[in-house]
Amino acid sequence: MSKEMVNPRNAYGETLVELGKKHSNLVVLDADLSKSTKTIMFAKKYPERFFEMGIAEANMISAAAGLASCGKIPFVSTFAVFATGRVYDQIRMDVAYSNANVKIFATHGGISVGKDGASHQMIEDLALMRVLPNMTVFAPSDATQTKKIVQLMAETKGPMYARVGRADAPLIYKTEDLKDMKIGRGLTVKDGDDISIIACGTMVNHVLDAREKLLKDGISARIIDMHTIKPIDTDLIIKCAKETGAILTAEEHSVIGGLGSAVAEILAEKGLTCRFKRLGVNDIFCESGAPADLFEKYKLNAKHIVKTTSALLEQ
Amino acid sequence: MSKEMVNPRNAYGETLVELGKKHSNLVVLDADLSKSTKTIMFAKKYPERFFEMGIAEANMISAAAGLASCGKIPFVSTFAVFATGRVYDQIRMDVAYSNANVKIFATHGGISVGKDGASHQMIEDLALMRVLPNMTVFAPSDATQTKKIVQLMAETKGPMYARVGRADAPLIYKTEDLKDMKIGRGLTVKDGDDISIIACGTMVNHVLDAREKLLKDGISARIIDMHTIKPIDTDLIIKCAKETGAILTAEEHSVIGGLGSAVAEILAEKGLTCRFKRLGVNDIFCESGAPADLFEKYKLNAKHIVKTTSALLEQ
Amino acid sequence: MGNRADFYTNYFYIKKHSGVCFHLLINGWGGTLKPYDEEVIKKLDIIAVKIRRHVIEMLYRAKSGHPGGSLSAVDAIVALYFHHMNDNPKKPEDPDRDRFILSKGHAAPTLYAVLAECGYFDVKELKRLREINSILQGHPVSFHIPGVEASTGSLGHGLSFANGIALAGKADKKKYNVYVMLGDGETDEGQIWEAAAVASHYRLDNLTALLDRNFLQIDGNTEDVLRLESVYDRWSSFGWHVREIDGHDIDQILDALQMADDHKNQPTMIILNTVKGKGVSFMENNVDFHGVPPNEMEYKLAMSEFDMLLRKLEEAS
Amino acid sequence: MGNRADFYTNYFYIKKHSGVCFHLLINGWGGTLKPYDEEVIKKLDIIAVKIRRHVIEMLYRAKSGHPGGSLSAVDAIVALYFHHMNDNPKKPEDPDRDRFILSKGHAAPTLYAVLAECGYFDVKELKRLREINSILQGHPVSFHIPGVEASTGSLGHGLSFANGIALAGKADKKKYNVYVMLGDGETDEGQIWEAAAVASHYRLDNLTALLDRNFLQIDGNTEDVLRLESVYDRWSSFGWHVREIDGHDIDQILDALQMADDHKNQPTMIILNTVKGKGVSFMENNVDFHGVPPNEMEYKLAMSEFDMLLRKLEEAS
Ligand SMILES: Cc1ncc(C[n+]2csc(CCOP(=O)(O)OP(=O)(O)O)c2C)c(N)n1
Ligand SMILES: Cc1ncc(C[n+]2csc(CCOP(=O)(O)OP(=O)(O)O)c2C)c(N)n1
Ligand SMILES: [Mg+2]
Ligand SMILES: [Mg+2]
Repeated sequence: MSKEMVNPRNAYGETLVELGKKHSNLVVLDADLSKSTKTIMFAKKYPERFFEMGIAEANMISAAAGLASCGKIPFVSTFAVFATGRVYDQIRMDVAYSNANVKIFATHGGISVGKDGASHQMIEDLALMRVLPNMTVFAPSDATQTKKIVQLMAETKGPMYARVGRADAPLIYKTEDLKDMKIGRGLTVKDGDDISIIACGTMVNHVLDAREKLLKDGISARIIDMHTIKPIDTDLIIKCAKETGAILTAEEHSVIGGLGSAVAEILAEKGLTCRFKRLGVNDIFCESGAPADLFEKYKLNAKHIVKTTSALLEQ
Repeated sequence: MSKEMVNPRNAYGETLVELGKKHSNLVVLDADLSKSTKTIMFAKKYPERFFEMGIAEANMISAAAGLASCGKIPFVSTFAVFATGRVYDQIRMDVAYSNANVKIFATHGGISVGKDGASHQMIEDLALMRVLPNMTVFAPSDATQTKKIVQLMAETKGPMYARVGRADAPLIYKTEDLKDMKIGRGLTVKDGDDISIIACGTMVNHVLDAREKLLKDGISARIIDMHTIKPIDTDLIIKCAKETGAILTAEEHSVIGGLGSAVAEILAEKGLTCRFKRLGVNDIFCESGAPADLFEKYKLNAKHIVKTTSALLEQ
Repeated sequence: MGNRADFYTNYFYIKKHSGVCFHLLINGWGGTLKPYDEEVIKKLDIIAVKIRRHVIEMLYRAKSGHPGGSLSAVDAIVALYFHHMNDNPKKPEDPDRDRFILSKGHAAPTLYAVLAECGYFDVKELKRLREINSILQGHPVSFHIPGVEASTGSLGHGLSFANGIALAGKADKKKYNVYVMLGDGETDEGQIWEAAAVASHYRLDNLTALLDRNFLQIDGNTEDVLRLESVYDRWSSFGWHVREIDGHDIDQILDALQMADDHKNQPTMIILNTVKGKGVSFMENNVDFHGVPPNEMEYKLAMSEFDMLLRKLEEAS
Repeated sequence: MGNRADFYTNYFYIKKHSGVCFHLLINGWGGTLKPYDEEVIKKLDIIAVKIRRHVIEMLYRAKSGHPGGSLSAVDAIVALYFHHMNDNPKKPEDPDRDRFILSKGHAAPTLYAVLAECGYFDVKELKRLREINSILQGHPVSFHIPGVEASTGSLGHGLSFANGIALAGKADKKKYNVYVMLGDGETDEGQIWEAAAVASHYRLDNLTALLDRNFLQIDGNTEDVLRLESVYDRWSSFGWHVREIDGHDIDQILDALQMADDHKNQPTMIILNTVKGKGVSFMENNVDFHGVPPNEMEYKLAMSEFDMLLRKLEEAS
């Protein structure tokens, strides 16, 4: 039953190349990381539409906004930590405030970056991008969804941010599964009655694993892939709360400010009685290590999702 | 009954001067805004311990961390928008991750900045600083509390951020009122049974005004001054939820990621049934205008606090 | 002149052949003149005074804003919009237009006054600078002020934004030029040097930067706050073609702009030696007027100075 | 040598008077020598090979990390810690210590190997680079790796941090010096130029920067990615005293460091002309080894090259 492993970064690179053919105004910018972000695929195919900007991320973002003002669709890539925190003010002014058609696609989000250590493990990007007015925020869960989201980004106007991890990830979807996928509408990947586990990005795969284990304990978990963190799918969250009475959020991100916070805001304001817990990085900088070791130590793997779910349901 | 108006920025400048006398290792850095942030008072008194860093905020933050590594207590000041978003990566690496004893004191937070417009109205700083591990986050509500918090910042180790507004603000406290004030412990400014209004910074004054009006409608509102946004006073929030059954948060900040989110996270996870609403800037960039006009248009003044409270209690 | 279409046809015809904005022509600055002749310069000088007058009126009315850096920037922006640039207020989205980016966004009043006088929007709007519900935000916003290309106000972004436009122009083989004005204090920002390197790396000769070298920022003289000299050497060392001129001499400005357009393979930096607060005696070189609007007395004094100057210029022409 | 205190007393005595780290002495590099003489250089050359060997072993074991930029940085860091700097592994918090900041944090293995060999922590720790629960993080972290002054890894911060230390030194009238190593690609970052301006403005002559000028970053040659030349002119134009040397010639490095310490009123930039991947034939000038660790075959090849080199050096000495 082991799933095919595909790297979402490769899906990004490939999709850029496809979209480049379709949209002659699509351009790509990178800050000396094109081999890692996979924008190199586009650079090779369309060198005249690829702009190497050097290790100067702030300038890259503002320049992308300038390109957008000339009708280009700029995709800007670097690691998540440099694509958000390093350039927050540039995104704020030139992209969000100006409502510019700039697409920021970040790789190496979360702690599965692994051995480079906490300096490179971005666990705050969803929070940073979510607080910006006008910004759409994605965290695709596999290569198929990455492709879909990159297409949506290219073909929908407005400031957008997406992040994927560094590692290969099991394929969750086939292309046709996502035919009708829409921005801001979460996907119910598996149904269930006892709890809804709302996850995004790399964590969708882990919660799917956890679901299998939970089934053995007689717990049926609904799995929601909340690929769009902003605008969040309020209706779906309310539905989950009402129908399952318990919600666990799971993200490779701080428990503060990201998916978990977004769900908490809705639950609290709608006054829904629903057991609730946020699973994520507990407001600490993690460390170097193999991703699996980190997921064990920082309690993000299927085993810990199972534990947390059981504990929540016993409350 | 009109209260004395004092500018919290002046309180900051004066307190720096006092602390400068007490702590010979206290140093101050500014980025070409010393007249506005009031660090100029310190600069005049202790020129050899004041570092003008030019319009180069990123360098200023990292340099402050270098100073801290030599045993200095650096206070770093500029406008909130440049003190956080412009330098997020520098704060992340050199201050938060490194657990450096750097104190960032920002002025001109929120929309009461007024006429300079949305580019200068920082409504995301609390969210940005709250998502950083190791960071303590303050929003003092008046000049007296500003002074207290600046003292606490100087005399407590660790990375800290505080923001005040640009405008004069009514005095809420006398010095002795805050004798026992502690980091991370909210203050119950007024008691009440029907609802708890948890506010921070500039909004405490507005919710106090609203309380007067609410009393006339027979609504008794408890007013909490949540001067420390992180670590947040979880116990007090739970107590309020249990005792008043309704909570309104009020902040001169986006409803996303700041005080309102922090309270929502707790309410949702503790499974407390409590009517709840976040009052703040509703995820938009505002605009130029006189502060009072902006508070009216963007629904932050006492009138709107009253309306929102009544609506919440009628739910 | 009849309808609006005619208005703009004429406007452009006259602008390109006279260096004088049609809008101002119908307000009394008539006459068709050859470019670069003395009359053109004088007319532009007169327009500059008119813009300065707007600026002071706007700031006085708004009771907030930045007089010093608005006034030092006037002559170059006037030279650009009223003579040099190829833009069309009727088609602010024209893909072939020349662009101007005001990176030092706090000089917005100057940009707004120029845009209004060129016809991008009604001059009456100027009265509502910084008011609630006005289009004229305290700092420029691209998406809702006609003619404004980039949202600025956070210093240090504009050259990067201009890079993006220049890169797009090269990619699309467009003939437009991009002009961007920087504050001297603004060049403390590292992002400026990232952008300087990128512009030179990509040989963006369709890009011209103008440095408002007024030697003041907020906390004092640029050389005391954070030494910039030699500005000339800094920009050359980053691969730029650099020229230094009197930033209040329209003749020199027009000349430098043309030279910049003609220069190939490198972006050009025009260092404008300027006086902060230029045109209002008591604001000149006075750091206190960086961000403080005139009070009533100061306002009146400034107006009388402008009146005198205008009279002098008009007599001479 | 007896107890630990003696160990360090001797260590420092010998270090200052021989340019050779005591820790290495007891491992077989004995002899007390006069500074700057040929023997010192040779000993340091030998240490450099030993550090390179550590680096490759660490990266091979960790199966991740950055060989290219770690290897190009070795000689300068060896010269600093094993001869030039006034530091004390026993007192890593000594307020009077000289400081070294590795701004290009991805060269961490070199820094770690040097710190370990100097006695800041057990050499055995090197085996656990990048493992979970190890002190040796992928990039340097100040608060929990002994001897590491600043947390780096996000490029462009280190010179600013060093500015802070240099400012503190001036304020406190301390005699220490601060050394900071930058990558050449790293100087694309605008923050570097903010820091360059501040260091020169405050005349931080207690600050010396070393530029690892290996002409490569990740996406290719620095001049193709984002042209840097003339590096010399850039730093001079920002008010720095600049010297350019062979970054693998210990003699030149020691000389330049001394000259930098002696130079007054300006910070000094030492441009180290280096070879990325230096010391491992197939890694030299090979951009593919920026961030890819050696596989088994490559590891063995590198080790045999180091063995040969060591033999040659030891025979000569
Ligand atoms: C990033 C940023 N930091 C600080 C400010 C606050 N600020 C506004 S104007 C100014 C001084 C600008 O000086 P200069 O660039 O020389 O402008 P000019 O003299 O032409 O007014 C400062 C520090 C800002 N707007 N943006
Ligand atoms: C702010 C930032 N952007 C991007 C990176 C990713 N990165 C790591 S090393 C590197 C290239 C560095 O090149 P250079 O400074 O020349 O180092 P060296 O050649 O000495 O390895 C890049 C882009 C980073 N670490 N930090
Ligand atoms: Mg200036
Ligand atoms: Mg290099």
